[in-house]
Amino acid sequence: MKLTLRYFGMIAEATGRTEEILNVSDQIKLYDLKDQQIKKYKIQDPEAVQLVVNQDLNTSTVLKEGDEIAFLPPFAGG
Amino acid sequence: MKLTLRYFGMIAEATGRTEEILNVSDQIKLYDLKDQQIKKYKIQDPEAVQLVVNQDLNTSTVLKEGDEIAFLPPFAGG
Amino acid sequence: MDKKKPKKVFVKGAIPPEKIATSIANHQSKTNIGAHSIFLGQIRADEIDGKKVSAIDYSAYEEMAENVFHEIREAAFSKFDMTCCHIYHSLGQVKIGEICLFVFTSSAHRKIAIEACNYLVEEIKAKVPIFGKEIFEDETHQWKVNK
Amino acid sequence: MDKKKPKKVFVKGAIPPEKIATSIANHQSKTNIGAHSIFLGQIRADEIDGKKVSAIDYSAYEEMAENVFHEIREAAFSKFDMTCCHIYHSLGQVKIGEICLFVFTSSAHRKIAIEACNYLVEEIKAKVPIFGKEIFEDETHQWKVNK
Repeated sequence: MKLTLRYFGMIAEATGRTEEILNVSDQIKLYDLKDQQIKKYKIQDPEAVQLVVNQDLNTSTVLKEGDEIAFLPPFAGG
Repeated sequence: MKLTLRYFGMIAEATGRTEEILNVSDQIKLYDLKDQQIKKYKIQDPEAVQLVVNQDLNTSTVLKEGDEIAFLPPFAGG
Repeated sequence: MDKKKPKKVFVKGAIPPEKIATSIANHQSKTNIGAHSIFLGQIRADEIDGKKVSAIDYSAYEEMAENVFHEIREAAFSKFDMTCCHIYHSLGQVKIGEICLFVFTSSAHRKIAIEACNYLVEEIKAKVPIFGKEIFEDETHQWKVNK
Repeated sequence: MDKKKPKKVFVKGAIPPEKIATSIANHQSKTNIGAHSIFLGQIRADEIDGKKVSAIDYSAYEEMAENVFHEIREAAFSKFDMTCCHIYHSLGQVKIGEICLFVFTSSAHRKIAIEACNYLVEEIKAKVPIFGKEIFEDETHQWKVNK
């Protein structure tokens, strides 16, 4: 299935892009996706990276075709 | 001795003046002065009237020549 | 900072919004500030026994009030690590919808600015000899008392 | 009041003091308001390892952030008896001394306006996906993290 990945702040800096479309196995879980991308881009401090599916913080770990997964670094509003 | 009395807000409304100079006995105490003026001008709700000598809230009850005594109604700043 | 300079608090009539903008702009050169907290008192069109307030006419024991304002500011500076602190209060008539009190605190961090501002507002309400005549639309009046 | 209308929070660059004055002036017709509470975030010239911050470049997960802002406002309206509530946050570069956050609450009584404002500021800092790149005078940078 196809997923849209979005990167922000220091994560976008590490990945060198703000968005990419990935073709992945239908069985992939959210934490697998996280691990895979963290390793691929050598993202620092993975504990501080929060994944959000379709803009919903209270997200399930099961993914489906067309989902948008955002990789968010710590917030710094205000 | 001579004292300057100042009236504010609803008290000035009751006394019909904002200031007066009184000649009183040297032995007069602050609470006597209060009683006397409250009666003279029929000031309502005397419990709510606060007397301040020379702008100092932590005031003694002993008065001396030239003191300025303010009769203050409840505060309403802001 | 400007802790020691005694400042005049009272202004004649309502406090215009532009004065607030100017105060804020004046702090842009103080780059150790991270947070401002502002409190504004606005005149409410309260209805009392079927009569509507149209304005409040403020008076004060001015000399004492300026001293008390100064003491309150000093106490706030000793309690809170503020960078700046400004207070303005109206005297004379202020119409409904207009601003009669402007309290402005600044600090490196938000919690200090916010707590200092709250402290100042409560102290001002409780301790400053200011009196307010609520003027109704029919030109009768009653005296306001802080709760 | 204007509880239900979703509003755009993000503005490009710094929030000018005049915008704050205009917001205040726009509330003079709401004569049920007795108190306004305002919080402003200002960019600090922090010094980190001998290098001085000259600006913060804000970015956000915009679609999600606008939704979270909306939810925070709704929650504040259900918790506090506010008359009005406005939030503005900068995107893009904001220089030291300039304003990047403007939270504005209004109510009949001061305690409600003040508590609602504090609530909103804390919620915004904790829940809105906004990211800040601290730019140093030598054009290097580091990423800001809220405490």
